[in-house]
Amino acid sequence: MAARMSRLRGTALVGSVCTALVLSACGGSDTDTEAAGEGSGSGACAPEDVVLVGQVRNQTNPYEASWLEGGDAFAESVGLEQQQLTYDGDSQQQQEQVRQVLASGEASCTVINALPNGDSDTTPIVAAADAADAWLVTQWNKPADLDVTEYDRWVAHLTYDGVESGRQIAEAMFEQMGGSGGIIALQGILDTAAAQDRFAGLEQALEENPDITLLDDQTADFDRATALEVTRTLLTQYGDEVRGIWAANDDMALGALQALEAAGRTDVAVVGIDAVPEALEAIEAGTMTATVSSDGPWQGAVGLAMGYCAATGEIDVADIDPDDRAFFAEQFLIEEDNVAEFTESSVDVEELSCDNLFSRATGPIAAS
Amino acid sequence: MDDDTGTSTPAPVLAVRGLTKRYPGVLALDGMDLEVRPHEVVGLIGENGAGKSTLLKSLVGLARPDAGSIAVRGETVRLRGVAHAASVGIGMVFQEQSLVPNITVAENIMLGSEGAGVRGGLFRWKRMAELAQVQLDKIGSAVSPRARTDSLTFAQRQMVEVAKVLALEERTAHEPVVLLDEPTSVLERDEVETLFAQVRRLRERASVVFVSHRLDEVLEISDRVYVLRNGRVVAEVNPAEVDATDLHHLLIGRESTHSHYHDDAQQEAAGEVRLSVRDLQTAGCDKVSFEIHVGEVLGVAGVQGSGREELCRALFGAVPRARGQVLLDGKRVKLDSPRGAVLAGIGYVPSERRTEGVVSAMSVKENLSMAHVGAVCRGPMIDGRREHDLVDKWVSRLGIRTPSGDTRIGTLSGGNQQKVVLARWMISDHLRLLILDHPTRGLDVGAKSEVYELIRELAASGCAVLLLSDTLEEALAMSHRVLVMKDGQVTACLDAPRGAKPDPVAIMEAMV
Amino acid sequence: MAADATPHAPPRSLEPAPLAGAPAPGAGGDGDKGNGTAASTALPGRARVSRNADVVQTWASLIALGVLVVVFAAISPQFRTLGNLQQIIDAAAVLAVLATGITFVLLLGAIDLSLPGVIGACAMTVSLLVANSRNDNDLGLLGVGLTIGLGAMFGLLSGVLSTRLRIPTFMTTLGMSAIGIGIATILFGGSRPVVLDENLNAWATSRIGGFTLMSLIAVAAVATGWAIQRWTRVGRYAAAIGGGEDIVALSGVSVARYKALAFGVAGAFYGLGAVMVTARLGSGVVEAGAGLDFAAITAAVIGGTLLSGGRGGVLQSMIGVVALTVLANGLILTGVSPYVQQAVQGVIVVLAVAVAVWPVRHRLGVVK
Amino acid sequence: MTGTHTDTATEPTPPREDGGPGPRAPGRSRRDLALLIMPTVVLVLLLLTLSTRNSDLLTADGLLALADSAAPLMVLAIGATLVILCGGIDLSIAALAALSSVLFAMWIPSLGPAAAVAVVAVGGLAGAVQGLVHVTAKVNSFIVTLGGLALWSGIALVISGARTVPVTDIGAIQWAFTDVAGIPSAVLIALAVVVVLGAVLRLTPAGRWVRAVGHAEQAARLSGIPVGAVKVAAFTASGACAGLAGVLLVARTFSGAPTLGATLLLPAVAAVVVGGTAITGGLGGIGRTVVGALIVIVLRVGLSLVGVDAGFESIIYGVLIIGAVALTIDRAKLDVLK
Repeated sequence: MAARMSRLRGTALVGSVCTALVLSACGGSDTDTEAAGEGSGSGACAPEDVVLVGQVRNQTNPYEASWLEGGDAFAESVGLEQQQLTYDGDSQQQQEQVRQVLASGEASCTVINALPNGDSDTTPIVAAADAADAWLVTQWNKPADLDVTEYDRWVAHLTYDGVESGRQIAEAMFEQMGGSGGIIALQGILDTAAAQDRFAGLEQALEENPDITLLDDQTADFDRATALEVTRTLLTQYGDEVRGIWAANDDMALGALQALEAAGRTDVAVVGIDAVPEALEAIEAGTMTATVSSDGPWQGAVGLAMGYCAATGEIDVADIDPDDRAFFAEQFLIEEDNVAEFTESSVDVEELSCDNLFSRATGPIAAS
Repeated sequence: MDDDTGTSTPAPVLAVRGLTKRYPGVLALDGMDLEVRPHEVVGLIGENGAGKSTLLKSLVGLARPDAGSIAVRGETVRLRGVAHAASVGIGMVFQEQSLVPNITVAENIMLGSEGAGVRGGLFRWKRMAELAQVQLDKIGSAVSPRARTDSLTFAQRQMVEVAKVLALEERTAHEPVVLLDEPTSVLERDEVETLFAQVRRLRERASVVFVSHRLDEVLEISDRVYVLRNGRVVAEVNPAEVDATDLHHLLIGRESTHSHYHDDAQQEAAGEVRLSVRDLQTAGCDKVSFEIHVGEVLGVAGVQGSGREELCRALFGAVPRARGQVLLDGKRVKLDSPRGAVLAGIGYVPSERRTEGVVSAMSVKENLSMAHVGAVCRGPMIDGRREHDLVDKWVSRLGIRTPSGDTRIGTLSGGNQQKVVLARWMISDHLRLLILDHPTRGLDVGAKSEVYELIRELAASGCAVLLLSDTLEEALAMSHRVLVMKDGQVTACLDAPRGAKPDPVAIMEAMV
Repeated sequence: MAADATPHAPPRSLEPAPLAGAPAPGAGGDGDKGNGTAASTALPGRARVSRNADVVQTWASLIALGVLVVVFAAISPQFRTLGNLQQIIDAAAVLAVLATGITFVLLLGAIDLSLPGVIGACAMTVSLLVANSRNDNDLGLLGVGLTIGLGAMFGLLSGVLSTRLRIPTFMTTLGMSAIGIGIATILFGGSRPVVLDENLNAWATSRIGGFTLMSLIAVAAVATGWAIQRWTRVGRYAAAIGGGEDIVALSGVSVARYKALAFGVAGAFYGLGAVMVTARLGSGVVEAGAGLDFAAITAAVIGGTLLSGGRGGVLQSMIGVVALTVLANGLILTGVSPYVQQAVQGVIVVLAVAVAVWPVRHRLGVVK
Repeated sequence: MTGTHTDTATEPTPPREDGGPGPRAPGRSRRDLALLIMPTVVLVLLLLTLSTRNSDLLTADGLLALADSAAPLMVLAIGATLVILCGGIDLSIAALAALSSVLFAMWIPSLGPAAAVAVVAVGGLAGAVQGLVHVTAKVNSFIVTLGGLALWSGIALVISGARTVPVTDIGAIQWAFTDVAGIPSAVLIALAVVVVLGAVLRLTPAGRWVRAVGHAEQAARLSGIPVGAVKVAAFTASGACAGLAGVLLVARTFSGAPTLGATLLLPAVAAVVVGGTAITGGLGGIGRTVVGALIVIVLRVGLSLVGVDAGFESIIYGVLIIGAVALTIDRAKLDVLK
């Protein structure tokens, strides 16, 4: 019977989504819209009853591993344990895990801090969490038309401004290149918002710097080995014309660095995004020009903290500034002169008190 | 080693005493006793199920007897496998040739016991070739040890197989015992002659056990013959003193030869032309033309490479790019797929029964209704009851020995499998032409006779039959007319009415 | 899956099963028409066909490769450069080593999907054994040797499990891949070990005669693989087992042992491949082997190594490796959109095999 | 069968004339039964074991959620089963499902719910193309469908502009994610596929044609079975199943994406084999695949829920999948294992 209940809630969600989209095809379900409002934006869970769940793709890359570490650190600070879920970059598995976590029916004290695999995966996660009354924080990926403020228990969605990151590193690279020359761009997995936004940032920067030519852009799937192969081929094609390599993440930038090393080139500026330890080392060593930090440990911790504070009633979701429900978090351009500040990255649990959760918000996510 | 080759019964190299082997439901060997003496060829005959295969398997360690003993040169051995059997000097040429096609002749001969051909873990190809050449020389084969095995003819491969078994000699320091399991069953006559010449040479350096369904061959080559029935030796005969008819009696207790082919049942064929073939052209078949009449059995004779197998397959649409005009009851038949042929009323019993005839993993029932499943369907659905009845009817009509229609066909004997394949076509109401490609290959005498009877019945019912036979004798006995092919062309067509069969010699001349 | 022999085929009849649909003995294929002498009429067609098919397939693969090269060379001037030749050979190095290994498995008629796991585990192992950023190990070449040994152990385990438990290699190796990834994940432990061993890094960077050390190592490895295939029991028996497993068993050869050994040899090559990937990427990457399983199999098959076993070999597989590498390289150089590259690659792979098979397709009886 | 597996036909334990019960070994049927229920036993054991660590698994909700999760995988695996029964393999299913998800999301605005039909048809067409290439050009199905994998995902990337395509009209896909009498509709859809295809295979000649082609293609061809058509039909059905799986995927993510479901390929094949269908063709069936799909889902989801570390989770998955296959396949009927 509980299953039936949760199914009904699912239907309710659909109703609300439909309403939000102002679509006529949803006839007959308007009564359900009321039902969605019943949930409360403030929980009354005893702190020890809260279940903390952190979900990322895998533990085999430094960034996401540090995410989970941050989550663990927070959980420890409140005397709980984080349930770690990894879905191996597999959307289906992510959905299945969420379903099973929530299948118990009584999930009103469950907090999920999730990294959806792609934009399209966020919708069902939100739906499932809402149906089970679980507290949810999502990061990075969200379809633009999905509005956090329509939900009581989807505390927040936070991400980094990909356009901004793409532009910042591009400008740092152009500066290093002296404002002119040819560059190549390594794109991420094409159907992700991150890849597209970051590339859009590069394009903005290119418009402002007409002396820079984009020789070629290829996808390297956010993958180091692929980036290596693609870079080598492009280096063959364009040879000395290549003065800069813009990569949509650090892994690809590092792959490009390997290719440059193999080709014996030291005159090429390379930039990436994510601030993974190896990239920081490369910046310290001067082989890489710049990266942008997205603070993994903080993300892992703050998501749980938001859910925890809401579940225990210390904050009321309804009271959160709507601009903070879906926000861009602060990010830092890391270059040789400031890299030392970032090499020792860990989460400061003190920063995560319930009244300080949104201090890193730099503004609402602009509707695209 | 053993000088005593006189007639005073020298000590046997191989002695089998009271060998018993029980498979679930069947007593395959029931206290078998026999012996093999140095330098003799021992013939082994028996119907399917008489225990020949199980005996041979026991002798090379592939079957573990439940009771009894095997003694090699006086010492009792418990054979653990082919390699172990080889180490005591027993080697076998398998009925299904056991050569790996994609490696060289030398490798095949030395497979598993490369000896000096491998040093330090590395193959020494020159040495391998030399060692293999030694074996090939023993039987006077001109095959190159470096040739890839699948580039050889069937007969050449059979020789390589013998050479492989002879390699035992060097390993055991004894003269080996060579078991030949049906070595002639798929050879044409000239190849059989070559093989026999080699067996006679082989006798100089080994003992041979020769197993065959062809009684005349067993009589021709053997020094002594054991007749097996129901897992026992029922007779030991001297080939000089008996003929094939006597052996038939011993084997099954039935009258054979003439009644064997059911000559009396040969009826006159009706006048109308059933199948008319004009200028059929395909790989191996050059502008072949002929006709078959209603109720007629047309035999096709020819040596290997004469194109008769290709002819059969082309008529059934199983060969790509066949051209020519084929009229069945006056209507044009397209030669593009077996499916089309079946729908036109043609049936085909392939020679490779186990890989092409039956789906051995499926049931008797499913195999039987496979080609004409429409006959047991109601609408698009299979009608289980109707199928069950139909299968029951044909199982009893053809005397197929099977526990039930749901039994896996692979567990039946060859003869029973073949009857199911025949029944597959006979259940059709509109079967107009049945092509039989070596339908009795590998069957025992009794099963053969039953197949002949079925062919006669089919012809009597008006179906036209195109028959490719293992032996010329069979073709002559069964057919109304015999088409002779050579190098892809028809060279002769002889009438063979009942009681006035043509002389095989004339046909042989047209064949080669 | 890839078996030509039906599961219930009787002890292999003399004719190779894949060609059983060809005309019965005596039927020459096209090739026999010209030389229809008395001697050749007696030759069983099927046997000759299979030999012809081998040769035809090899030539057809070479021609398909030639066509690719000519087309790309005509379109792209960069493709024609010496630098690009070096780049192609360099890029082919890892795949060449992996394809050499998997050829042994394919010769058996088995399949191996364990590459991603084995390579992941070996990549992590070697990066933790040589001088690295995570621990104090500095085993140098010994570490490389140990890693190759680990790869061999993985392969042996796959082989032993398949033969002892009598389960299809498809599943054993699929499971083994998961196990390898698991081990790699544990070894990864949250931070990526950067390779500091200069000698290993030199594999990717130092050049001899214009070619990287790595491509020379790959050539040596392929030559070794070819020698193993030609002169050792493992190699010869692998081919023989693929040609007729039951026959080999009847000859007293321990099929299970040589199957396991063939898997072991393959595993050793994967181990070496993992070392090369690591040298190229400069650090231990868990996902270093992602997608390489299908790439290696495709390369082998394009070259004419049939999945049914017994045919092809290390050198034939190399044709496929070069073809695949040329394709990837040429598509980038000729400016094919990254979106379309994947689709084009798929079509060309099928076309290449279809072209190779086309002349003999009528004589291929059963293709699975 | 129970004896040496080399004696296939000549003189293996033939029934005698006075045969009585014949050669059916006494233990045979019991063994067959064991093989039949083994996948289910494995499934139950896995569930019981995992539920000791996470009791939510064995509740009605937990089980329904499992079944719901398994639905797309199950539909994919059922299609793959048909091709595998024919002796081939279809590696394109997951990519085709992804392409279908994109098409479905794109077509909903113009076609409404009928887009599902169109998408299934396109999936079937794509499968048929692969089947035709395989049959006419005689290219190994592994290669054809590997090429298909690249081609379909490439097309999906191009037509979607490499973006996620949101479904704007949720009402048009509601049928695929509501529930009927407490049972998720996706589960019912999967069951309907099982029932329909199962009936076709069991009640019409199609089933034995497929098995005959898988067991002994040459013998099947020479009995007049339209082998080419059977294979093309199997690929078509597999493609259509992939199309339907794409629809189900859209229904749970409310959008289509060119990589959606792309990771389901190996789990789907694993589901087929773990269920006990022989990868060499001929043996097995759809019912087995249903159980196989549930086993795979339990392994994939269940393991991550009982709180095992990611590394060990992967290792345990590997070990269990090998173990499950070792328990469920029927070795006696496979002469040569590849």
